[in-house]
Amino acid sequence: MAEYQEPTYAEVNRDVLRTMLVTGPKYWTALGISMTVAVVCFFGPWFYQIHVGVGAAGMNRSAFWGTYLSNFIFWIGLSHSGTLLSAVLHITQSSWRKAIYRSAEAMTLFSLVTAAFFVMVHVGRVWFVHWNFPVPNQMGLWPNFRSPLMFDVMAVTTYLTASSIFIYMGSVPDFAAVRDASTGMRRRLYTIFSFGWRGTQKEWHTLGWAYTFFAVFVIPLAVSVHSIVSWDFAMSIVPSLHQTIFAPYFVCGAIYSGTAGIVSVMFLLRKFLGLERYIREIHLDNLGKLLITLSLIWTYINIMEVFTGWFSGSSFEYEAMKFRMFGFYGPLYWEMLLFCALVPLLMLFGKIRKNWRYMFIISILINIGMLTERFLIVATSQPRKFLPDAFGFYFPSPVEISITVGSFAIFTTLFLVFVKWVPCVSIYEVKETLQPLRKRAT
Amino acid sequence: MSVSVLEALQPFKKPVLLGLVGLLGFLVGDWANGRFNSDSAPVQPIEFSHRIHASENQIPCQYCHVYAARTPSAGVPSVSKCMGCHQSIATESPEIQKLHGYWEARQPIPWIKVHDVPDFVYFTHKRHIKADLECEQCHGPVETMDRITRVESLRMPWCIDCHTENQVEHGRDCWTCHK
Amino acid sequence: MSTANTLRDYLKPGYYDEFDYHWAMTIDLDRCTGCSACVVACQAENNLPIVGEKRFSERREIKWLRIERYWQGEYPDIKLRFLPMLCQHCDQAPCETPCPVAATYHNQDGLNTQIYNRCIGTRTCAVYCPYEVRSFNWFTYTWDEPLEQQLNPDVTVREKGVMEKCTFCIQRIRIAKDKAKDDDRRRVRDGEVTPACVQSCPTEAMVFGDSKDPDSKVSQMLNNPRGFKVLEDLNTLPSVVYLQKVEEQGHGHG
Amino acid sequence: MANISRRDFLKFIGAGGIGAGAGYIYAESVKKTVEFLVPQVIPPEDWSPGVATWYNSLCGQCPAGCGISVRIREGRAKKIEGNPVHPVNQGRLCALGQSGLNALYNPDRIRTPLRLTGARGSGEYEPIDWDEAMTSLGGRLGSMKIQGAADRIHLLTGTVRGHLDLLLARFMEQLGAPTYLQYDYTHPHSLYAANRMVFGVDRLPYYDIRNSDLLLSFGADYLGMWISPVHHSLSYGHLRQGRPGHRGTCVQIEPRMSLSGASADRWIPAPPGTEGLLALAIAEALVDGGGYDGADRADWSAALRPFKASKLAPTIGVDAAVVAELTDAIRRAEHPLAIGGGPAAEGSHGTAAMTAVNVLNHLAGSLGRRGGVLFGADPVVADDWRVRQASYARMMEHAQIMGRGDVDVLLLHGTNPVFNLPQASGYTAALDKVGTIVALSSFMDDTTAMADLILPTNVYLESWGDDVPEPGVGLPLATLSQPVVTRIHDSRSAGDIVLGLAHQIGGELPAELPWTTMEEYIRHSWRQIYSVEAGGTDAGFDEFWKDALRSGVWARNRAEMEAAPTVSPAVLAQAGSAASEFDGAENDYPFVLQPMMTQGFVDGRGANLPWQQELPDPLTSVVFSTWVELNPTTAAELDLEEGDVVEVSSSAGTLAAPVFIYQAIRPDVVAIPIGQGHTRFGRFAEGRGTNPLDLVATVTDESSGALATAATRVTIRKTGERLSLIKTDGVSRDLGRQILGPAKEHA
Amino acid sequence: MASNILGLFRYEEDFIDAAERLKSAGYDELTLMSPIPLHDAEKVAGLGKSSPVRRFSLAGALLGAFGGFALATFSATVFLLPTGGRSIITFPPFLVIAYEMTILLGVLFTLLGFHVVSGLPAWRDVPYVEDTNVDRFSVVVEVDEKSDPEAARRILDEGGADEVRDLGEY
Repeated sequence: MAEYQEPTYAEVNRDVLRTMLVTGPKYWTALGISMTVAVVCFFGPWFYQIHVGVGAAGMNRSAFWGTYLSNFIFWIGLSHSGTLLSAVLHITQSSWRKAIYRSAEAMTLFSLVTAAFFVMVHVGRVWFVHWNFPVPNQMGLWPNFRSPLMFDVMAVTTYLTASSIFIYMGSVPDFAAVRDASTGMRRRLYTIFSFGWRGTQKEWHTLGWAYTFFAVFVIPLAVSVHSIVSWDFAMSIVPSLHQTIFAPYFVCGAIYSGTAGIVSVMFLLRKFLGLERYIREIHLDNLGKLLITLSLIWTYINIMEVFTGWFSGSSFEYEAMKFRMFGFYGPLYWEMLLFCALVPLLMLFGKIRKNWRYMFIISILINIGMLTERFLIVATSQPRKFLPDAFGFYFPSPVEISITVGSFAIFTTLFLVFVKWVPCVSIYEVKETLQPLRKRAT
Repeated sequence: MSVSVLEALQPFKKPVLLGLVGLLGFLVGDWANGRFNSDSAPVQPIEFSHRIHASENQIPCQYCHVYAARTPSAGVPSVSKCMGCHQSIATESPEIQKLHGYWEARQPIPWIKVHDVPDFVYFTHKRHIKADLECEQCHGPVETMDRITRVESLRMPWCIDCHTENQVEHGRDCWTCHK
Repeated sequence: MSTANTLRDYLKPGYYDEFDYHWAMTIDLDRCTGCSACVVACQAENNLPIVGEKRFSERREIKWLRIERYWQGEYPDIKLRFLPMLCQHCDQAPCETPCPVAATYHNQDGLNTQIYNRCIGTRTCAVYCPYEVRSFNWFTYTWDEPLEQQLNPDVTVREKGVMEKCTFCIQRIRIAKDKAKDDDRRRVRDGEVTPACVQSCPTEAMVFGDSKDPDSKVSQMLNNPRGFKVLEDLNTLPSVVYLQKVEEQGHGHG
Repeated sequence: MANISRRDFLKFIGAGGIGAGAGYIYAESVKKTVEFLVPQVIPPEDWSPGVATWYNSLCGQCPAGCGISVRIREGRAKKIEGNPVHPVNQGRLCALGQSGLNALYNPDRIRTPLRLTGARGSGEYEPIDWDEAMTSLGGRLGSMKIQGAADRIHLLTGTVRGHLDLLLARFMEQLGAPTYLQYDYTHPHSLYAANRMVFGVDRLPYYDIRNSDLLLSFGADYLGMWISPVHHSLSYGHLRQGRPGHRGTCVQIEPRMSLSGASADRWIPAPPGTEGLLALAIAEALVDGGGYDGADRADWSAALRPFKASKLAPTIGVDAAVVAELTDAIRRAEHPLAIGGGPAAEGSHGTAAMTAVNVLNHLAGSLGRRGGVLFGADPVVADDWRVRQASYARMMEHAQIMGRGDVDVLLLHGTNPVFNLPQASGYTAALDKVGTIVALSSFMDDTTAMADLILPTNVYLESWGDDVPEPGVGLPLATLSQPVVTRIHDSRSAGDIVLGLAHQIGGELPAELPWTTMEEYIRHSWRQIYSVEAGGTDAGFDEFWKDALRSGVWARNRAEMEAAPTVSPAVLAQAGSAASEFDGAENDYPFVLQPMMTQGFVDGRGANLPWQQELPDPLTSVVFSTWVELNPTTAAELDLEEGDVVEVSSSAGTLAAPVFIYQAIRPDVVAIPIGQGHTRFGRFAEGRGTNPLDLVATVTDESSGALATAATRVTIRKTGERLSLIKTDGVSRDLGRQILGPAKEHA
Repeated sequence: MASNILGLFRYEEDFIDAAERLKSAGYDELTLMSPIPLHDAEKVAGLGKSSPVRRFSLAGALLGAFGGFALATFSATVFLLPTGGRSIITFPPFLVIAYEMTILLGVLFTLLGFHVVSGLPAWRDVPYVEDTNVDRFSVVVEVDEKSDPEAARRILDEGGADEVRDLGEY
């Protein structure tokens, strides 16, 4: 890119607010399509499933869990770097975060919402799903807090609350900016959203502190969330799932896919909202480096998993592993390794790392790989449990596949709505990174 | 321009109030249904009065509900049992005429169940009577009712409370009452 | 009882000092011929649905008790061994802990029980169960009239989205206890309770009873040197003990 | 808000109203559906709600004659278990017996008399009422009787024993119709023939498996389908673990591992049709090795000389060493016992093979001895039903008569020849020539579907009757069958129908069959049993009757055994060659077909029971279908995998079915289960699988007239289609996981 | 009667200086508004290194930790449903619950803290000019009878304010 002309404060406001206040037909078509897909592919099949029973999905004896759960993990995973990354970088005060963290956090929020949907799609009697929450009821019955699934309920709820507060508080000053730039009903709304923010020193000071505390809370939370998700599997004694390495494996995988997700989102925002001046190579470069590191860790853990499995020499581990690597789903396994272990190595080359198009493709491939990984974890472990006579097989049904597709539409819809309601780049923090206004040295 | 939140909230006052009124209405409606159209006292095929039988004629419960003490279900008296008395007694009353109708047609009387527990509940009258419970404790003052009415909820918490008070052995174990 | 004691109880692994009864079963593989009478007995007693050919092909049959087959050797010197597999009623059941709504738990009879109407169908228990003896109602199944007349009123009919499993015919245990109470007995007599499968077994391979009663038939069978537990290494402490098949040595096939 | 404008006020009213409406509707919608509490009109005295009562009766699912006890609640049958006091099954019951409920409550029961309206076999019937049915049929029979054309009336039933059989016999006799046949696929004709030949008794002896310590089974699947499986299972359990420190041994000789084979200590896949020879070879070795020291030892060794193991080895595919081992085993055993049946008895020389087995028993000294073969006293009810049991040959004669059009009325009851006789027999075609076919049947099965008039019968759980199991337990006993539920459809028991007809027809019949109901008849007959037992008096019969009803069975408490008959070596010559001959040349038809009865469906009669359809086959775990069993090596040669549809053809016919690779079957044998492939038999059985009997060529065993079902050669062709078999098994190897118990170091 | 005088600055330094001068001149009812957080300005506004928010966070965290464990323990003991041979009160899983609750309540209390400390939401109207949220720094001085409005205006002017406005009373 040619030499870079830093925007002025006013320009920042203008450019960013434009993305919210000016809406073209492209946006509406996009929104329309994604909403239709969400309804047709997700909610339609889901209601059908509720009507006939979970049998509408392809699960069966020995494979009681299927794509619903693997997608749940995937979306939780995707949620994983937004808030976490933002928090970590806030604590370490690395300035390159400021342009991208808002949309990254939004990603977190919406993948969490999508994940929550999958929990409801998964259970057999969704109309009783509220029994999962510790609410006083006339039966005097409470959930079973010894269950890894309850850990999940608690963790995900906390995560959802924490990250939504995190993103909201971060945007308060920008809501004020929107308020000032708008009139009528929108102005009233944003007055409320921004709590009547003025930018007094007291407000800045308190916000700064509160925000830091949120960050401090969110980091251990994010780590715990995916560890807990991994425990849903690791706490079972099912061969190839019952492993100590699972928590770090999942956390790493989660951040990995999340970061890749950020790259994809950055690319799209930059392209369609004209934010070239704010989302820049430096971000891409840093994210690229992060991705390489994560992919190496991820690869290492995968190798270790296979190695230990093979080394144990137990029939249980061995059969499961054989099925995963060379069974019906063998090709998927190798595809996963290709996309998540080999392709990312390309980013070692600065050229590729700094090229938006390449990076976009790579990040998409990585997430396809991760989606596969989650699917394999579910689909290849249960059919190879303890009693060979009960060995089975699992293949997702059309309903499952359609719902999986639909989930992406839900995510997109939410994100599209988001960009029109919240400035997807943090105005005041970008300003912070700019040269402060000084008297022109004559 | 103002930054006051209260000012901004002004136009939302009315919709919110409307919503609240609606909610209030909902609660009223729900209550009204329970109050005026409750299923706790359905109209039976024959206007049988427990008051007359149990109170005025002092017939003990288990004279008609013979199985209560020895089987899970108390059992309603068979038509022949009713006829046992009503061959001669109050034969001209229209309700008894209905009874005769059933008897001549050799048809059972389709009583509507008032005290009904779900299929997944295992309840046995025998154990409760052997534990010296009075019928009234669950069925209420039947001898005062002209039309039999459900007075207790017969819901799980109600069962549990009683089991807890009386320290029933394993009274809070799920499989004591579920099947 | 004082709070201190209560607390002590609450902190005790397994909670129970001892069960009132500890229902246990032994299955003598040397008697078992794999005739599957037990399978039908179970289906008849516990209202297991008739799922139909399609569901079977989808591996969604509902069987609380199944016969597993294991071949040993190669033709002509080959053996076929049967293993009746039902809920092992583990004292350290992997399936109980993960239920978020506590729909499955361990009761004071040492039974691993499932409360159908509490189940929300996360199916975690089935995934965690190493014996794969839990069956899930993928659909609501119906009985063609008048087949529904054979349904056992002592056992509820499960709806879609509910997990179900062997209960050691808890309804029979319940009736036996009820009877015991009626004739003022503190405990059920040995042999008073027999689950449907045990009752039907034509070779008397299955024995059921209270392992806490040292004189009960099952207690004696439990001492049999041939006894073993399936997947014992998992330390699930099953209540079902199998007696190993006696293999005659000395001649292969001529 | 002091000043509310009128519009606002209306708005609030509206909101409140809508809310209230919603609330009311909500409350209404969550209400429970109304349930009714329906009292009895007149309560039966032995009845109380929520409490089960047990009634003892007789199992009618197969001819084994087990006693059952049925759990009744609120007048409905809930569960069938074995009758604990019944000597045959002692409280136990097989899968099929327990599925009796499916028969009783089967949705495809025939619910009213039906008259054919369309062409025969079209299945177009119109419901008629009983009077019409009875008068028309009765009139028809009566007029034929008067015209003296009664011999053109044939009666064909399944195995019917006890007094119903006598009733039918008497009815036909009075009608002047000589032909009353029973056809039951499971009836072991060659075994009977062999016993007649060797022991001179026309009755099955009691095989005392329970007390034997070496059980040599030549093809007899005694745990699966042979004579009385439940009783044998009980005995087996005792033989294995019933005697502390003393475990009996089982050896199974059969080309395809049956249930009994799986449980045996040793399974010897002798070539099909040579089991008899093997038995003789063992006998020879026994005599030769001095295991037998009767007076006629010399004659025996002379008679057995041609069967020296060393000579026979190539034919019988079992080398001399094994024969020697088995012989030693017999010699060492205290109570050796040999039994024969299954494929061994279904060869072209089945009778000879069974003779050989009997001879072996004789030489091993097992006759008339505890743990051997026991000969019981005469049964308490005349048992000439056996005479009526029609072998294949006799069925063919009967078919010829029909084919000639010399049968005007054919009465059918509880048998399904259209399904159980091979197509090659041409029975179905002959059936079509019959004037009027009247079926007394509960279900629309393949044969009933040919009928012109269908009289729906009660299933056994709704009927009065009795039975004398054969051979039972070696002591005279009779089982009583009583209705355990009031009949649920407009059906009648066969007995009642016959009695009804007798009264319709009139003449001397009402006098000869004076009873109005089956109940009355049974009661009367049992009075006779009682008076015989009580020495001529019927005082105290009522007590006896009450007991009988309560216990469901009566048995003479003293078992007198008859002496073992003497066996002469002459029988061997008489029986002729024990080696089976096959239909079809070996090089055109390389495989031997073995149609096997599975204990789920027996001969196909269980196929309409959903529980049986959903019961994984004990040996293969396959459900809902017919499969072709092949040895792994054979499959490899033909490059076949499980699920490949193959075309199996014999000289008689062809069928297509998916392959199942069965580990324990001879490479030169193809086994196909009987039971599926019904054209008509209700929703659970129809259009499912194929019937292997259509492949069977019409080879008969001269000396018994039985159809040699295991004497057909077939060839196999891969069609290229695939059809995934529905089965519950995943991987049937334990993959070194020691699931069947800790590995023991082998001695 | 009190009134508010606003000075609007283009440059950060001017803004800071003006603020400091006003303070030294004895005007202590100052409101300093800026589009971005400014540490120097915060100092002028007399805000120290730390903030009372953290007390809320701590309180929330502690409450969460104990509350979480308490909740788990309580609900386990309402209905005794022993599972998997574990004890009724089982530490490892309950600690996980406690952990999550710690964070949940921690976050919520921090939020509460923010509102309490910052005085937001601003229910009633307060002096504000929109430019401050774009690229202007503004000082609002509240002057009453005692203090001299002119002096304040003067300080602002000299301080280099682009514009000095009288916002009147609030």
